[in-house]
Amino acid sequence: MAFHLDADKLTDLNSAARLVPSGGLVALGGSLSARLPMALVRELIRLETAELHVVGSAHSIDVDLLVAAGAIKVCEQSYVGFEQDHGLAPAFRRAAQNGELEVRESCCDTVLTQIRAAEMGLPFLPVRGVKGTGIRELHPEYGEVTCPFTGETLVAVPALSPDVALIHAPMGDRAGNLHLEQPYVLDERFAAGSAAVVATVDRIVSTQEVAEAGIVIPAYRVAAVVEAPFGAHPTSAFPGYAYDRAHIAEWVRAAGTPQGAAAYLEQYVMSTDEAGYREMIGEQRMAQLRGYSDSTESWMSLYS
Amino acid sequence: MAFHLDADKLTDLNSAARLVPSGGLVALGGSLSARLPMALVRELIRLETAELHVVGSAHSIDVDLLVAAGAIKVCEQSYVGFEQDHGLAPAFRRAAQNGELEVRESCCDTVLTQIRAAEMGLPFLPVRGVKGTGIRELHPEYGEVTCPFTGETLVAVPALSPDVALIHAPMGDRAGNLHLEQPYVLDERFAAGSAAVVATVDRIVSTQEVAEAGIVIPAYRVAAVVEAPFGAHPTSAFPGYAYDRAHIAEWVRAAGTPQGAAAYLEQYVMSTDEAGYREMIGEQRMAQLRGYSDSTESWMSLYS
Amino acid sequence: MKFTFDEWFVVELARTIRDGEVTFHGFASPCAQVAMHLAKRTHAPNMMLIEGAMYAVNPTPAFIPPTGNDAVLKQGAVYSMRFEEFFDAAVRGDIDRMFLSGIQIDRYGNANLTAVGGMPRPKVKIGGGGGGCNVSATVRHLSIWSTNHRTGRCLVSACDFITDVGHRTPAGTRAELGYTGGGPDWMVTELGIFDFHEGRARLRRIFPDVAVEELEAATAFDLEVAADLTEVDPPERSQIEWVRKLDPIGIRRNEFRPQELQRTFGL
Amino acid sequence: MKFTFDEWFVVELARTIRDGEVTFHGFASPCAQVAMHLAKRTHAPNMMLIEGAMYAVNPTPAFIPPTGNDAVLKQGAVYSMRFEEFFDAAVRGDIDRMFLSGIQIDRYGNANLTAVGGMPRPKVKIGGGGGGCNVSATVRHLSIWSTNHRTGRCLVSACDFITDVGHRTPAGTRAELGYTGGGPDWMVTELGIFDFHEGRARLRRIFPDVAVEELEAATAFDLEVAADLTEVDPPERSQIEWVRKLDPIGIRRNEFRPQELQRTFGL
Repeated sequence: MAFHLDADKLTDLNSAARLVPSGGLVALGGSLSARLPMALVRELIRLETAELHVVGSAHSIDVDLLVAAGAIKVCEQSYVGFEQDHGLAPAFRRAAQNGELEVRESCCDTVLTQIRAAEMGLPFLPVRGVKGTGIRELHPEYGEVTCPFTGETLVAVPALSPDVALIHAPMGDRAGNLHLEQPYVLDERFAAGSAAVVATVDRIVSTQEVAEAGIVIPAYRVAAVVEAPFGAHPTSAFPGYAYDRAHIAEWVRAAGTPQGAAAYLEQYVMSTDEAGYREMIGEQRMAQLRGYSDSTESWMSLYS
Repeated sequence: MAFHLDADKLTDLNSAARLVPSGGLVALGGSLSARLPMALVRELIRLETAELHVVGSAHSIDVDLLVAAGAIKVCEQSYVGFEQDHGLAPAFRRAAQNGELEVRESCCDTVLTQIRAAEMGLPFLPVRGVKGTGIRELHPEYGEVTCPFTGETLVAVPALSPDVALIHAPMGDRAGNLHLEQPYVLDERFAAGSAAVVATVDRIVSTQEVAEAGIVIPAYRVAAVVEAPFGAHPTSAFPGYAYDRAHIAEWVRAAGTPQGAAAYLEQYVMSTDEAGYREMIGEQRMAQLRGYSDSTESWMSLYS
Repeated sequence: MKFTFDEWFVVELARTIRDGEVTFHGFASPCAQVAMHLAKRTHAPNMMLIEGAMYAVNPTPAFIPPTGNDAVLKQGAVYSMRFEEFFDAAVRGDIDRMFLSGIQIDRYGNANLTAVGGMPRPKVKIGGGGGGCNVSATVRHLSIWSTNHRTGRCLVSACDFITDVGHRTPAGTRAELGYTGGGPDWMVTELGIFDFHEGRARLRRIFPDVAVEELEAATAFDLEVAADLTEVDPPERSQIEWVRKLDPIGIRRNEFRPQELQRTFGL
Repeated sequence: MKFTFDEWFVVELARTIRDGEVTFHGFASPCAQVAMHLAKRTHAPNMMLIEGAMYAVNPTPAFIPPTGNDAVLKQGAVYSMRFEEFFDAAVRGDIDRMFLSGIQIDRYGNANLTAVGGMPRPKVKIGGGGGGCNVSATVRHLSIWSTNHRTGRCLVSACDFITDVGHRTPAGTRAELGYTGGGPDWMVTELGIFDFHEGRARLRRIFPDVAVEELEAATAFDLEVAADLTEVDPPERSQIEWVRKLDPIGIRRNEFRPQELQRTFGL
């Protein structure tokens, strides 16, 4: 059965990350600097998971770390970078330019459409745009379909059903019910269109508490859930904590060279676990990130 | 612009019902005995609206009244009736058997798919089933499409974009933000795939109050909103009131003959307005229907 | 303990559910509805119960109401599926079992929920098929039932109109139609219980107060009978007690003609 | 009152918005983001402002943060669109205006957000186009901008890679491609402002500290100049005040090379 009906899916990070097969098609939840599944990303790197085909909309340090660790073979995202703030993603850019990474660049709406096809049990769906762009040429697997009513020819994209979707949520219960704040980005669609969700949550709470907050991803889509406090760090997981701009800057600086990227990975990932990671970040910094909502000034001070 | 951006869309029932053109394609919100847009249905009958093409999933007294009043030309629903409780819909059945009504019977999932095509800006979408059924033969407008990847041939259904969706909600604000309780049925999809929503609400509340309850249909899809207390009666609008089983039984009995149906329509629709309708139902009965949640016994007593 | 036929019938529908299955019933199906709640409380605690027109997951309603979308039917559920979430799951094959009925059913399990006499000019226009026209193609297993077998007009040699697909239609087999679901595996009527052998209904169990000849006479298609035909196993006392507790108003009885409600049995 | 070029640039982006339009900006676009909030507070109070990566409707954030999906960006919004709700609206033509940029832009308004040197072996791999590859086809009007015109490498004769479509690509015109959106109607750069005449960029306004020859030298395609070319109208004092109030951290400045931030003007 494709639904996951166990009453208790609480497990540890290592066991959860082992559900992601090397060579697998992996959907990354969240986007940009919010709710990226960083604890799982770090654990996949520790496990030396390799040859991943990752798919998502607009991502940043999750993809960049995985690329730096050599974990990704195919990158099918609509964007990888640090916006106008820190600019290009250094490891991603280097690997793409060196030909070490197959960048099968896509569009948010195309990824949405391909996941929807999987969710709807259809082998393909049409998209409105893409014709006339370079993206079309990057994707020999796309086809064409002619509308039987209007006669117009549209680009057809195949259903894309990830083996696993990695999703971080601020809270969830042991059964796997997850509450997210908006924007949900593609997470709802990934949950429905993937074979399984592997989730981390900042806090495991009672079913009652997650239901009152609002269940966005229901338990039966989730194969495993792990309590990973600050599991999205250095990205945000509202309402819990804002993103750690300084830490992201540290990565971007370090990753300017392969040696720097390797040193970062050694320090923050390979030589430690998540408890050790949080110790390196430090309780004082975590309190600052949690304190974003104390006042507009404290929020702005994180970014000034 | 297709979005409806006016800050104040509060109007009266008559003005709202006039937004439904005779001959128009009309989506009916709610389903079975819950949240049917009955105040609008009654007003459309008073206005002698005609030649409607109605679409929806599983409906009951809304369609049956409109059919009895001669307002419907084409009925494209997945079901019209009163379940195992009161059985067949008398006016609908009679008109279908007499050839006075074109019953273009459909399937919940096909209607969903056709509305989704409109919502997604696509001219068609494929459906998984329908092949081999009589429903396929009832719909010469369906076509076929071959998947460019798997080679399988699927039934293709055209986008269906209603001129107007009639939706009843327990609460909404003057801008048209609507809160519904689950099941939303097709109402979210109708709101997104139709040119406009015309809404009735049991209570007009502040934007703050509807936002706290949860906005299910956003204001910019809504062209007009009317305060119509008990506007779903004799169907339910939880959490406000349960459905009026006795009143529905009265309709089903009356509608057993064309004369009886006409007498019902004269009494409850043509000779009165919504204030008069509520007077006929009576405050005592309305209090009973609102009191469903006092105890399991009071709830059960409505149905025993 | 005395019990009535409607109670037993619900038990037999419940027995078609295997533990761990994701199971759904349509609206206007109180017997299937009560059966699902019964199965969940007895032999199938790990099933996922999707409550008909509410799409509520594993609710524990205080009673069964006469309409499929009364709010009592989501009591105790922490999550309700969106309409499209359910239909997508059904179409892509994530729903294990669905209950379906029909005013006419043929030996392949095709069902007519649309019209006696066919369309567009029906002799009797009935309600319609809800979502069955698509999801009967893709749900993994279908439990079919009828409470009108005895009339002789339900189990027909050919449906006047096919609303939901069984194992083969005049247009082809499920495989030929590209349908991914497994089709009907059980059919329960007020006279007996059928499985499907090579895609055709086969009588496996008969109620003790019914004669095979009587059942055969009420069946318009050639009756196929399993070599090991036996009487239906009696219900357990706890099952009957649960039926009464789950459906105190007795909404399930709406599905039966009065004579069936007169059938009583003892335990 | 003294003001800096980044402030004026935001004002010019805001002026491309008409009151009543449903308007959207992508992520990594702080100038467009501030411009939308500015327009909403000044000349376009009835526009519907969809906040980039949050999909929040008409929020009133206390400040602009350095990333597109910080929760401050939904402050004051009672409703946020789902991701798919926005993209469906954009694809079916319900979005009136979207802001788009690119590392390369050609005279037809095609934009490269993917790679200098093209794919699959880029000379410089940049971030990617987000959702523009589809929605540039269907959104009614596009406001294009660049803060890198002066480099001479942005307004190119042909993009190395087309991520978002303008008025025509080598594969055909918008009409030939079946695209329902109107394409770019304005392009604002740090040197001047273009409209699109017969589908080609045409210089309509020039900033007062820029010479036409200088702008022409920075433009790799043949410069078309409107007969009524004038200087850009100065901003209003209240517009500059709003820019400062809406973006107190000055996130908009991240889009400019240092020399542009030195440009100061007086009112």
